Amino acid sequence: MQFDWMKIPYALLTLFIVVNFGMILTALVAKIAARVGRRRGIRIWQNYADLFKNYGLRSSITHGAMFYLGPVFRLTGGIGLLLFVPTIYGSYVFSNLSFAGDLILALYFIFFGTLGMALGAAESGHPHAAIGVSRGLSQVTTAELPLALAVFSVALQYHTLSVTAIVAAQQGGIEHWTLFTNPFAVAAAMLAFLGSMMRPPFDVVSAPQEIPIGPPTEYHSSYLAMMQTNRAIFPIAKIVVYMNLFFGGAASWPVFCLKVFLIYMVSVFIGVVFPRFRVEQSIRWFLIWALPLGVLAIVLV
Amino acid sequence: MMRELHERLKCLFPLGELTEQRRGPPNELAFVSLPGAYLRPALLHLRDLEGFTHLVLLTAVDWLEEGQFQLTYLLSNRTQARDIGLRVFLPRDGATMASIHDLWPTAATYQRELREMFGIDFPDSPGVNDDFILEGWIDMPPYRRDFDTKRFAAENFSQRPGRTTTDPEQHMKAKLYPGEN
Amino acid sequence: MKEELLKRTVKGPDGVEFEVEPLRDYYCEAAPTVMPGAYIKIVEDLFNWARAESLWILGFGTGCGAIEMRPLMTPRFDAYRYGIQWRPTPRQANLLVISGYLSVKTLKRAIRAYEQMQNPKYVVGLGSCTINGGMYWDSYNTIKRLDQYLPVDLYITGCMPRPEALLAGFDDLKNLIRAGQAEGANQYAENFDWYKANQKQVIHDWDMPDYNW
Amino acid sequence: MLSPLYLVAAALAASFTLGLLNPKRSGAAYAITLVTLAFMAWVPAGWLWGFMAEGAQPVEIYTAGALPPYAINLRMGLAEAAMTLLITLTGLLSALYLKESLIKLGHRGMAVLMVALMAFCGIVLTRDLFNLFVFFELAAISTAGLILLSEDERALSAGFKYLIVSQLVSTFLLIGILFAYHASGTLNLDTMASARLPHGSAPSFALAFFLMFIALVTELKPFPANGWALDIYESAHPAYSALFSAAAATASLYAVDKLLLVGGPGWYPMATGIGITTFLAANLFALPQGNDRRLLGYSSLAQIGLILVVLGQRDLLGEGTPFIAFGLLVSHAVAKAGLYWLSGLVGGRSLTDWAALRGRPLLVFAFISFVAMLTSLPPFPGFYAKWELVRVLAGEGRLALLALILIGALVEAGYLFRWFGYMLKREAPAEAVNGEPHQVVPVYVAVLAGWVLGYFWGELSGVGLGHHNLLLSLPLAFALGFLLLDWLPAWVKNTLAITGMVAFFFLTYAEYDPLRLIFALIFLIGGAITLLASYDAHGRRIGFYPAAMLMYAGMVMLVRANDSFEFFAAWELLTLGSYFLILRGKHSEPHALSYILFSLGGAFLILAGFALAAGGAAQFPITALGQVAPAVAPWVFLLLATGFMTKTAAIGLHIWLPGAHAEAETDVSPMVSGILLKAGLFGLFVLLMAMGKQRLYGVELTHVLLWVAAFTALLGNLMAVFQEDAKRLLAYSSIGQMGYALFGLALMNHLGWLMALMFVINHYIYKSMLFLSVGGVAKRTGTREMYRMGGLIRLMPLSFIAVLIGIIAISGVPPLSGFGGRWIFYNAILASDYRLPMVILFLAGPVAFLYLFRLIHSIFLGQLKDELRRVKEAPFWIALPQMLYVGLLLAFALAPGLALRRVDTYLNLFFPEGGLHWEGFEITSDYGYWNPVAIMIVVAVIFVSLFAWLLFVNRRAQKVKQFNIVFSAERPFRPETTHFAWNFFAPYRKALGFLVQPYATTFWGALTDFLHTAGDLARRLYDGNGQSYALHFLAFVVIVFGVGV
Repeated sequence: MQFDWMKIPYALLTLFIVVNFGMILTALVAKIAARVGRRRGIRIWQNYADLFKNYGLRSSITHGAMFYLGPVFRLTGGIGLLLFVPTIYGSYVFSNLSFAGDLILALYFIFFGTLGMALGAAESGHPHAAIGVSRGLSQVTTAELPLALAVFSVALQYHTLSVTAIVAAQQGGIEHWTLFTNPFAVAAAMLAFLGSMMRPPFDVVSAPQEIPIGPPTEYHSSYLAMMQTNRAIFPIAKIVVYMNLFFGGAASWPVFCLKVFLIYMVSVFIGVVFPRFRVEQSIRWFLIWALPLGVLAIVLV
Repeated sequence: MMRELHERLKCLFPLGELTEQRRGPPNELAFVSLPGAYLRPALLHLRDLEGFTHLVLLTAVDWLEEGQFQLTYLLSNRTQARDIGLRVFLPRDGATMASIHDLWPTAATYQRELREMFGIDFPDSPGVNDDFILEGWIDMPPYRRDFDTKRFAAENFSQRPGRTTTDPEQHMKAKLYPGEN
Repeated sequence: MKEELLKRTVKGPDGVEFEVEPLRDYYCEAAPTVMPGAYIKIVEDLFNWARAESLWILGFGTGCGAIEMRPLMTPRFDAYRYGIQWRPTPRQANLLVISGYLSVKTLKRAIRAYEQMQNPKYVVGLGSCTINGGMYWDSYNTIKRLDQYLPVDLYITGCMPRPEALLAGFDDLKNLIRAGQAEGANQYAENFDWYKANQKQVIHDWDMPDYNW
Repeated sequence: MLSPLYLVAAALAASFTLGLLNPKRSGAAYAITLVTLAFMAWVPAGWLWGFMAEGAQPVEIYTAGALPPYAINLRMGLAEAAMTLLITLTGLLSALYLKESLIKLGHRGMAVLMVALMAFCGIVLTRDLFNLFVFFELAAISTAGLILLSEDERALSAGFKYLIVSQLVSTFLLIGILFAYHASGTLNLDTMASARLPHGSAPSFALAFFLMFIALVTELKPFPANGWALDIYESAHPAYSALFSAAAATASLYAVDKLLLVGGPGWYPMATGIGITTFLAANLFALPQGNDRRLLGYSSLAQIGLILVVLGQRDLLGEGTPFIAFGLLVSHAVAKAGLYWLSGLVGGRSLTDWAALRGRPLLVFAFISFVAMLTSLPPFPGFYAKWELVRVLAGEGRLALLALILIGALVEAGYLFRWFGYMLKREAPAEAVNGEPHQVVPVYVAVLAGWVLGYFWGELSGVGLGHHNLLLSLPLAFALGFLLLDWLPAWVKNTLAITGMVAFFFLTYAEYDPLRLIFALIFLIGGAITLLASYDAHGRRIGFYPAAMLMYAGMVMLVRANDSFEFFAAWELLTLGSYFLILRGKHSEPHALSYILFSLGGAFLILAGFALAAGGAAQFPITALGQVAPAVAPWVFLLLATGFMTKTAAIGLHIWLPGAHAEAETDVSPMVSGILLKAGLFGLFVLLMAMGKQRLYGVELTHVLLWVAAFTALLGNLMAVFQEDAKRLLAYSSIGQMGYALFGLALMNHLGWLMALMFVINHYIYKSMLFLSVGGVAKRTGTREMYRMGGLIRLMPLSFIAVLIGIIAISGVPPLSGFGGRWIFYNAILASDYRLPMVILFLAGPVAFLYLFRLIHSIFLGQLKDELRRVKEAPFWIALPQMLYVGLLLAFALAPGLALRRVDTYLNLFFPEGGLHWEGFEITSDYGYWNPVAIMIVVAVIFVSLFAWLLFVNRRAQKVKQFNIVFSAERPFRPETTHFAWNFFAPYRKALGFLVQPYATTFWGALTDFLHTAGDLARRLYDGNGQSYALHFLAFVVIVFGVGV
C-alpha cells in the first residue's frame, strides 16, 4: 500500500461521514439511555447545537501552552486512530491512511490523545483534573490488558498484524468471524471495551458528582468543542478496530453503521444497568474476570 | 426516673429545681440549672457515670432584661433514651464560659457558633474566633436581642422600591370574604 | 483579609528572599471586556440559535429553590428534551440559576461562579427572594435584589415557582437569547465598576481579585 | 650482587654498633638504623634485579663450609629475593615512619627492629630446620620486644599473650624437629623432602611433621588460634602492625611453604582446610568490627588464610603457585602495610574517624588503591592471581572451595568498601590529618609499589598466560592519566575526556561488528554527549574524571574484549569506576555499597562462569562459549546470565539500583543509568549469541529468563509508580525498561534481539535525557520530591520539553521512537514459541503511563509553589545535552533504519529467519508493516491543522494564573494544598500494592543482618584472655589433628 494524493480527500470524506454519524449515534444512544429512565431524552440533533454553541462562545481562558494543546492532542488522537485503520473493507476510497502502519499503530495511537489530554488537563492546576487522570490511568492498566491479549491472540490466529488481512480472513460468512472462531479473545476484548467506553460501571474517572467531570473540569468553549468533536469520532474509531478484528469488518456503509451501533450498544446496555465501580474495584474486576479469558484466548488459539 | 437522678445529683452539685418537660420512660426530657463553676464536674459525672455520653447540642438564650445569657448543654443517654439539659447562667457583659471541647470535640463547633452569634467567648476552644457562618460581619453579634435586624437590613442592603407587606390573615380575609368589615 | 492571601516573604531554593503577593501572583488581574458577537449577522444568528438550544445550567443550588430544579431532570418534566442540561463546572455552564435566597456568604460564591463562566452567559433569578428579598426582606444576612450584583436576564416569580414555571421561564430565556437580547455578560463588563461597588458594599471581607477568571 | 649473608651480618653489626653508641645520640643511632635497613634492602634488590633482568641463577650459601646436611645452608633464589626485599623494604619504611618513636626509644628499640627484620629474612633464606627454629625464636623475641615497646598499655598484655603462644609454638616446633630428625636423620629441608618417600609412611615422621606444621601454621594465625594476634594488631603501634602483617606473615608463609615441600601433597588438604576456614571466619568476624586496626587485623588473618589455601592447592596450581601466591602476598603486604601506616595518621580508632583523610586526596587515592589491592581488583597483582586461581580451581573441578573463596572475598569486599564509604561520606572529625613527611612517604611508596607491581604482574601474566597487560591498554591508560591531571580545572579535563572518547571512537569504529558498533557508539559518543553536562561543574572536581573515565574505559574494553580475561577485567574496571562515580552523590554511601557488593557478587559469578567454561584453558575466546561441553554449559550459562543480570538489575537483584541511580550526582545519573546498564545487556547479548538456548534439568533457561524479564518489567514499573522521589522513579523505570530489553533477548528470535537493541538505544537516549532534565530541576529546586515541585513548565520550558518528549517516547505512543520498540516487540512475540510470559509484559506496558504521567504532572504541571516562583531554567550545559537528545530521539523516530538496518542484517547470522524488510521508509515484517515517516507526517499534519483551527476560534483567549480555577465556587487555599501530587496513585496501591512489598530488600537485608549477627556472636570467642587463647590453640591443634591426621 502506498501513498497517493487522492488519499487525502478520501480520508477527509471518511472523516466527514464518521463525524456526522458519531454525532447522531451518540445522541441516539443518549436517547436510548433516557428511555431506560422513561425520559424522552435529548433531541437527535442536540449534539450539533451543543457543538456550535461551544465553538460560538466568545470568551475563553488558557492556563498555558499544554492546556491549550490538550484538546488538539485529543482530537488528533481520535482522527489519527480513525484514519490509520481502513474503515470499509475492500474499498480503496475508505482505506484511509492505513499504509502508515498496521494494527499495532492503531492500538498505541489510542493513547496519543489520552496522554495529551491528561497533560493539558493537568496544566490547568486543578486537583480534580489530576485526580481524574490518576483514576483513569490506574483503570486503564488492567482494562487494556484483556484487549492486548485478545489482539495478540487474533494476530496469532491469523498470522498477521495487518487489519485488512485480518478482515479478509473473516470474509465468507458469519461463521468465519473471530467472534466464532476465537470466542475467548472476543469475550476478553469486549470486557476491555466496557472499560474504555467511559460508561458505568467504569466511569469513576469523570464522576461528575464527586470530582466535577474529572480531567476536563477546566475545559470550555472551543476547547470543549474540540473534545466534543472527538467524542463523536473516537468511540467510532475504536469500535472500527473491534469490528475489523472480531466482527468481520464492514464491506459497506450500512453494514458499518449497523455493526458500529450494535457494538456500541453493548456498553450502553451494561452501562444503564450497573452502578459505578471504584477504581480498585474495577482493577480487581478486570484481573479476576477479564484476564483469565484473555489468557485462555492466547493459550487456546 | 429523672427525679431519682436529680436526687442523686443533688447530693453532689448545687442543682436548681428540675423542670420536667417530658415524662417517661422512655423519652424523658428534663432541665436543671446549676452554677457555671460546677458545670464541668457535672458533665463529667453525667457522661462517665450516668451514661449521658452524647452531647446533643449546646445553645444559648439571651435574657436581655435580666442581663444574662443562658447556656443549655443538652445531653442524651442513648441506652435509657432520656435527655437532660444543664442550664448555666452567665452575666451578659463580657460573657465568657469555660470550653468543654475536650469532653466532646463537637462542642468546639457549637462554641464557635455561640461566639459568633452571641459574642460569648470560650477561651482555648479550637478555632473559636474563626468565622462560622457569617463572613466579614461588622456589627454586634446578630442573635443578641438588642441587635435590630430590620434596621440593619435597611441600612445595608439596597431594597427594591415598591415592596409592600401584607398581614397574611388580613390579606386572605379581604380576598376571601370581601364583604366582611 | 485571610492570612493565606497576605503578602509574604519566602526564600527560594537558591537562598534569595523575595515577596509573594498572592492576589497579584496567583490570580489574573485583568478586567472583563465587552465581547462583541460575530461580525457576520447570519453567523451570530446561528450561534444564538445554538446557544438558545443548548442551555447548560451550572449545578449550583443557592437556596431552597434548588429543590424545585431537581424534578426537571426526572421523567415527569425531562428538561433535556429542550436542550437543557446540568454541568458540574462553571467553565462549561452558561446559565446560572440563582435558586432562591442568597446569603451574603453565598453571594460571594455565586459571583465567583458567575465570573468563571464564559461569555455569553445568563442569569435567571428564581423566586421572590431574588427579586425583593421575599420572606427574608428584613434578614440581616441575605441580599434583597439580585440584579444589583449580577446581570439578571430573567426572573421567575413565586415562592417557590413550580418546575412548570421554570420550564416556561427557560422558554422565555431562549426567546431572549435567540433575539440577541441576552447580553448579560457584556452588560456586566460594561458596568463592571458599578457591580463591583454594589458587591463590595455587602461583602465586607472581599478576599478575591475583582474579577475571577 | 652482595652475599645474602650481609642481610644477617649488617643487622647484627649495626645492632652491636648501636649498643656501643652513646645512648643520648639517638639521632645518630637512627641514621645508622636507616642506613643499615637501606643496605639490607639493597641486597635483595640487587639479587632480584639479577634474577629478573640478568638471568642469574639461585645460589646456595653454605655456612661452616660444609655441604648440607652437615651444615646449615641458606638459599637466595627469585622467591627469596622478592620476599626479603618485601620484608626489608617494609622494615625500612616502617623505620622511617617510626622516626619519632624510635628516637624516643633509643638504640635498643632500633636494635630490636633490626634483629626482627634479620630474623624474618633468616626464616626466608634458611633451608635448615633447626636454623628455622632459631630464626623463629629470634623473630618471636624481637617481635615481642617490638610489641612491648609500643606506647599503648594494652600492647603490654598483647605482647605477653604473644609470648605465651610463641612458647607453645616453639615447644611444638622443637619437639617436631626432634622427631623429624629422628625419623629422617637430617635437618636440611631439601634432603628431608627428597627423603620423604621412604619415611613418609612412618607414623613417627607424620607426627613429627604434624607438630612442626601446626607450629608454623600457628604463626600464620589460623582460626581459632589467633586471638593473640588480633590483640597485637589492635594495640601495637601501627608501624609494628605493618611489619607484623606484611613482613612477619611473609616470612611465616614461606616457612610453611618450605615445610609443605617436606610434607608433600598429603598435607595439602590440611593446609587448604585451615586456610579456607581462617579466610571465611576472619572475614565474617571483620564484618561487624568497628575498630580500624582490629579490622585490618582480621583482614590480614583472612588474606594469609587465602594464601595458605593457595599453598594447599599446590598440587593443582603447580608451576603457577608462585605467581598466584606472590600476587596475593604482595597485594596483601603492600596494602596492609600501607593501611597500617595510614591508620597511624588517623586520630580516632573508629572506622568513621577515617573521614579525616578526606581532605587529602592523595591519601584517599592511596586508601582506595590499597582496598582495590586487597579485594583483587584490576589492575593490581591480586587480580591476575585471583583470575588464575579461579581458572585452575574451576578447571579441576574444585568448585566447593572456589565458592567458599568467592564468598569470603565478597564479605571482605563488603567491609572494606563500607569503610571506604565511611571515609568519603561520614562527617569528618574536627582534627585534620597532619602527616609528617616521614609518615606519609611510606604510604606513597606503598601505593607506587602497588601500581608498579600491578604493571609487573600484568607483564608476568602476559608472558606466562598470554594475557594482555591491562595497564598497557589504551583506554585504561587514558583513564588513569586523569589521575595525574586531576589538578586541572574541570572544564579542561572535560574537554580532554570528550575529545579522547570521540577520537577513540573514530580511530576504532571500523573494527566493530554492527552490534558492537551500537554499543561502542552509546559508550563512547553517548558518553561524550552526556559528559557535556559536566561542563556545568565548577572547580576541579577532584576524583570525578578518573572515576568516570575508568568506567568508560571499562565499557570500551568490554566491547573490544576478545577473550574471557579481557572481558572480565573490563567488567571489573567499569564496576569500580561506576562505583566511585555513584559514591560521589551526597547521600549515596549505603547505595554505593550495595551497588559494589551486588556488582562484585555478579562479577564473581561471571568469573566462576568463565572459569568453568574455560575448563582450565589459559586462553578462552568469548566466542568459544558456544563450544563448552554440554555437561557444564547450562551451569556456565546460569552463572554468566545471573552475573550480567545483577548489572541490568533483574528483579531480586535490583535493590541496589534505585538508590545508586537516584542519589548520584546530576550528570552521573544519566551515565550510570543511560549508559552503564547497557554493559549488562551487552554481556547478555554476548552470552546468548555464543551459547543460545540451554537446558538445565529439562528446563530451558531462556524460558526462565523470559519470566524473570517479564516480572522485572512489571515490578520495576509498578514500583516506579509509587515513588515520590523523581530520580528514584526514573531509576525504577530503568529496572522496568531493562526488563523489556531482557525479555527481547530471551525471546531468542531475530526480532526479539532487534527489539532489545531498540530498547538499548531508546533507553540510552530517553533515560539520559530524563535524568538530566530531572537532575537540572532538582538542582534548581533543591529537592527531588515531586510533590514539592509543580507548575514549573513556564519557568523551565526546555526541561519540560525534554521530559515531554521522553515520556511520549517511553510510553511507546506513536509517532516517537518508543513505538518502534513496541512494534518490533509485537512482531517478535508473534514469532516466539512462548505465550504466557507475554501476559505479564502486557500488564507492564500501561503501568508505565502511570509513573510517566506522574513525573511530568507533579514536576511541571499543576500548581507552582511560593518558594519556586523565581526558579530559573536548568543551567545551559545541562539543558544542551537534553536538547541534543531530543534531536536524536526525533531522528531515531524518523529513521530507525539508520541504526538498526545493519544490525538487522547482522542478526541474520544468528537467526536467518524473521528479519525485517527495509524498503524506502517502510519497514515490513512477516506479520505487519510500519512507516515511521508516514506516521510522523500524518500526525503532524492533523495536529498542525487542528492547532491552527483552535488558534483561529480561540484567538481571544485570556491568559490566566494558577489560582484561576473553578473550585466549587471557592478558591484554592495555597498551592501546596491544591497540587494533587503526593501518593498520586493511592487507589492503585490499594488494588495492586501487594505486588510491590519489598520482599527482595527484606531478603537481602536479612542475609546481611544474619552475617553481621553471626560474625558478632562468634567473635566473642576472642575475649582477650591469654588463657582462653592458649585453649584456643590447643583446641585448634586437637581439631586439626582429629580431622587431618
